[in-house]
Amino acid sequence: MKTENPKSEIRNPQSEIPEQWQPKILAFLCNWCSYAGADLAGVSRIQYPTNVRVIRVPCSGRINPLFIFSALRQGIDGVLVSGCHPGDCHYISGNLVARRKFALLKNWLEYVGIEPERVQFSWVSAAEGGRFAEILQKVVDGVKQVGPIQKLTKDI
Amino acid sequence: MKTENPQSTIRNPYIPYPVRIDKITIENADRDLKTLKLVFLNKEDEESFQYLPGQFAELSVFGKGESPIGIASSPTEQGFLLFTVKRVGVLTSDLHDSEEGRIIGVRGPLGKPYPLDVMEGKNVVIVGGGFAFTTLRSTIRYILAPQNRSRFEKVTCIYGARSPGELMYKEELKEWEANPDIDMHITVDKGDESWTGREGFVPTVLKQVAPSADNAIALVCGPPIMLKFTFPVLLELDFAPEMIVVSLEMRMKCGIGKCGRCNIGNTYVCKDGPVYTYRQLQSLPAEY
Amino acid sequence: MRQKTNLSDELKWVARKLFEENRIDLLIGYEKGTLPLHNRPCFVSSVEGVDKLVWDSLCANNLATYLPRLFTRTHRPKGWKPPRVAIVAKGCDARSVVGLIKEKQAPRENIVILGVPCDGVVDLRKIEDALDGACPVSAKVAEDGSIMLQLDSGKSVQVSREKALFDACSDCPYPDAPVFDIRIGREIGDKSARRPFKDVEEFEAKSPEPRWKYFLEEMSKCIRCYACRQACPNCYCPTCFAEQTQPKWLGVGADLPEVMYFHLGRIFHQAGRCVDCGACVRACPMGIDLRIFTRKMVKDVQELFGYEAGISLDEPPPLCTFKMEDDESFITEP
Amino acid sequence: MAETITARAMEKKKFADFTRAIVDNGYQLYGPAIEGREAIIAQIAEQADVSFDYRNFKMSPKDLFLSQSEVLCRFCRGEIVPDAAADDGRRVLLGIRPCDAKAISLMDKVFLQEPADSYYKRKRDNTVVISAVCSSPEDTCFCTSVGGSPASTEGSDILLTDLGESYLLEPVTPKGEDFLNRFSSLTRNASKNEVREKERIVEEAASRMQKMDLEGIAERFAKAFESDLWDTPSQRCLGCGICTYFCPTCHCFDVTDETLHENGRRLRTWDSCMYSLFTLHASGHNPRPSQRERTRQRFMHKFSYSVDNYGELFCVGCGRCIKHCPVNIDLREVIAP
Repeated sequence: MKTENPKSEIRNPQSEIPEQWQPKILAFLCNWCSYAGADLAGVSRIQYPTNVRVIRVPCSGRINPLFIFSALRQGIDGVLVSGCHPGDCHYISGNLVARRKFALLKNWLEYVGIEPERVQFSWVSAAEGGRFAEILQKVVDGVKQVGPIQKLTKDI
Repeated sequence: MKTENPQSTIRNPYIPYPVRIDKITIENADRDLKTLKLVFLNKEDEESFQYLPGQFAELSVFGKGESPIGIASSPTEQGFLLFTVKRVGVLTSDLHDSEEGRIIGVRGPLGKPYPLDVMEGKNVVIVGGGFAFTTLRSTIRYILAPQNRSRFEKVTCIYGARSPGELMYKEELKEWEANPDIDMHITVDKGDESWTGREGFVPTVLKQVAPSADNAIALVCGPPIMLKFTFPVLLELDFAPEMIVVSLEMRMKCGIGKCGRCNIGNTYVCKDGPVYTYRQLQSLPAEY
Repeated sequence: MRQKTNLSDELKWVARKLFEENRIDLLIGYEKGTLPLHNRPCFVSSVEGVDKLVWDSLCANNLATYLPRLFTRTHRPKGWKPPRVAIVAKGCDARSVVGLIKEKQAPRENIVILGVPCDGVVDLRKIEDALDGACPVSAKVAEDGSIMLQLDSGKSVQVSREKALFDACSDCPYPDAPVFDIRIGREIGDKSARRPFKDVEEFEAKSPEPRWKYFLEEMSKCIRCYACRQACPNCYCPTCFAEQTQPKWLGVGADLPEVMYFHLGRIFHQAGRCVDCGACVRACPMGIDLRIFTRKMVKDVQELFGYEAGISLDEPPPLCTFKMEDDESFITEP
Repeated sequence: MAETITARAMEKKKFADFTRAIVDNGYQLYGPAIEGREAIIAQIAEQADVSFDYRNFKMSPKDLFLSQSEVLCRFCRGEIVPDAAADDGRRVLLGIRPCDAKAISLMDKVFLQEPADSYYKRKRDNTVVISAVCSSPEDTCFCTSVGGSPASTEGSDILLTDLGESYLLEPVTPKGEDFLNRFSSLTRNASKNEVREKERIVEEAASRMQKMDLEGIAERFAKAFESDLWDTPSQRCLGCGICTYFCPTCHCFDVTDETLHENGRRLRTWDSCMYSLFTLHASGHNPRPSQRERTRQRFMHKFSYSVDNYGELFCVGCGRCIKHCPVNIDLREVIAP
């Protein structure tokens, strides 16, 4: 029994996506490949959506699933985690160990009913500026389709 | 910043007074002790904040929480409050990172002060160790104030820290050493090349100084290990257990005896303490 | 095949022997509880305490949860030596013990696993349902596994084994301890072929919204007493992420986003550890259906990495290792 | 007897009108709702079929006075801002058992003691408590051993008894009397037979509970502080918060700040002395380092410290901690002489 109805703290599902709405995307990029890939996209003047906020991490193996839960709870509409291609990890196997964790996490969030578009994983090398832009565009498009995050989000 | 419910006649005891950090002083060589000088934003708050040496207050930063800290200033020092804060947790780290001019909150005064009425007309022996010296500073200031000095007899103070750099209130210590009104014995566990003063642990120095227990009361404040070794020395010097007064620390939240976490036996450190006599402690479980 | 009547005696005999030969300092087992349907954990430290030991299908708790705290070195007096501990272990409990040993929470050489054959423990809630408000004063497990209850009204009721059995037990693939030092009674036999995840598959087949709705409903029952975590043998973190302050991952309130965050995190943290013993569900005072969620982890770990928790002491935990050919069909490609 | 004069009675068929009148008078009505096999307290609208045919509520009503999560104040960018949602409104709490009502009177001793807790006081002042005499105690109940009774009036404003055809309504406090007077058209004077029937019900219920002699338990526990009395229960204890969360008198709380972007709030939440972090100092020192000290604290607080500080046992014998403990730590075994 709770006197404060807990459900009132969950935003009402909006059937329509507001017209002016732009999603907030958080990208965790590994220092050695994906961050450099994003950098290359910028240097090469490849256009990619401006919705993204980048957090540079030493390795995709550094990603704690709690980072992702925290982001969603604070109102981030979509999360992209990107690391080196399998086999190319600066720390030899960081991304390979992380890959197992990501596979489970992806399934787990989808299982409880979070839209799969919200949390995505990719491999981008330092040479793939174009690929980074394309993936990011895909993430933004996907998140735009599912609309602003409502599940897990906390209002205080 | 008034949040009182207009209908309610009682003051909400959970809402702090707003204060401004007027000055920040780094106290030690490790730079993890800072003294905050706080000034009330509202005159009426300052007037209702009437305290005595030994009491504490909850320092409050919205977004970080609250922490109980002993009041280092004396009520004889008008217009401000002093708190010496060690960097340990979330809130204290935030306070350490503060800049002068920042607005924070103070809730209190809380707890019971040192037994000034009992101390009156007596010799006062002050034994302090480390950064627990804060409320003892308040007491010394209070006693040395011209309007109060005649109420107390001889004042002896033994204060120790790990190293010379860890001694707090250095300017005042110098002042007091020169002051005939107080007999200062400053010691460090281990000196450095520039240190010419005493070396040795507080209990040892206490034994050497051997203040008389005749018509005397001892105030003790320090880390648990110091307390453990100081009590036997005081008892040996013939201090009666009820004439040994100690100030304790506990994890606290509400500060007003409701949240239920700071109890030692049937007493709450926040409202029945933090000042206890050794006699009281003997009858309480050693859960502190 | 069933030999319940003498299993307790055999257990007592073995326990007595272990103490007499000075092979253990402590035995964790079960004793009769104060409530009719609840046998409870007990700690026996000498031969004198052996007689209170019991073993039957009313012994539901997973005793492995007590192991890590016996071996933490904080707050120990000088000269403290880790105790030698015997633990009564059903199949699931033994698997938890294996997990704890692998994760260095309990030293193998200090543990004597007493494997007991288990063909399921009773579910208190199911029996309460069957009684529909009537108050039992005593309970007994009959030869055939059914539960005989004496009611306060003087009547007696029999609840069949099938109706009384805990859900996790009816599809349990490991009724015997896969790793043990001493076996009590006779082996029930290999049921490892029985691994249905029908409930999880049905849940997966639903569309996202009903899945979310169910998750939400279950989570809104939570009062954050942390009984699930405390009862779970694999939740041994000295400071749970839910209580860390630097960084502070989540708030301590009972509002839904916090509750969901806690359970999402805790259950995910059990990936590769969870043995589906159901301790969390049994401990939950609010009757939250946690297993539908915890079992997803069990299933995925099994399907993706071919790993089952607590079966062998040698296999590395699945999230500490990798294979080049691990599935990456989930990776977003341009 | 004076009681027979003030006691009122109400025909059962009028009870629906009574609840409707309560709601119409601007009260929020909290009363029993059945969820599965369990009775819970829920806000009820103007509905007729309120029945008191349950043993006890699954959780105690303490949440209505000391919410599990309660906002103490809100702030924005580090500065306090007035909170709009401060007023709870007037409430009627209907159908709690006398044990839980007594628990409220115990919580009063903590929260109304100076300095009064303004949040608790407001909720307490705004609530009329109508408790319902307990006629079917559970096998875990032991209120008569801790100074209670199935018809204890402490903490209640009005005591209600289900007499089969009618309800007996006995005002306990002036607040309860005022409240009943407002609805006097729905009640009549109770007959002597009705009062006698109530006494019979109470005696019958009390006789079904085992009674322990707890005389001098405070001193007994104080002496047993270092004894091995705590070893057995604490070895088994998992360190979860069930006993404290379900206890109607456990009131320990935590205060934490939460922020999201520029907004924040200071939150008071239930806490539990059974948690290892409860007394952990920032320095890493913990005065109660193991479950043994924590278990002992809970028992000492309820049966010894509370007697010293408030002259009362802080246990009302509702038995919830016994019923819900996952490892069957039975409080009765620990406190038994």
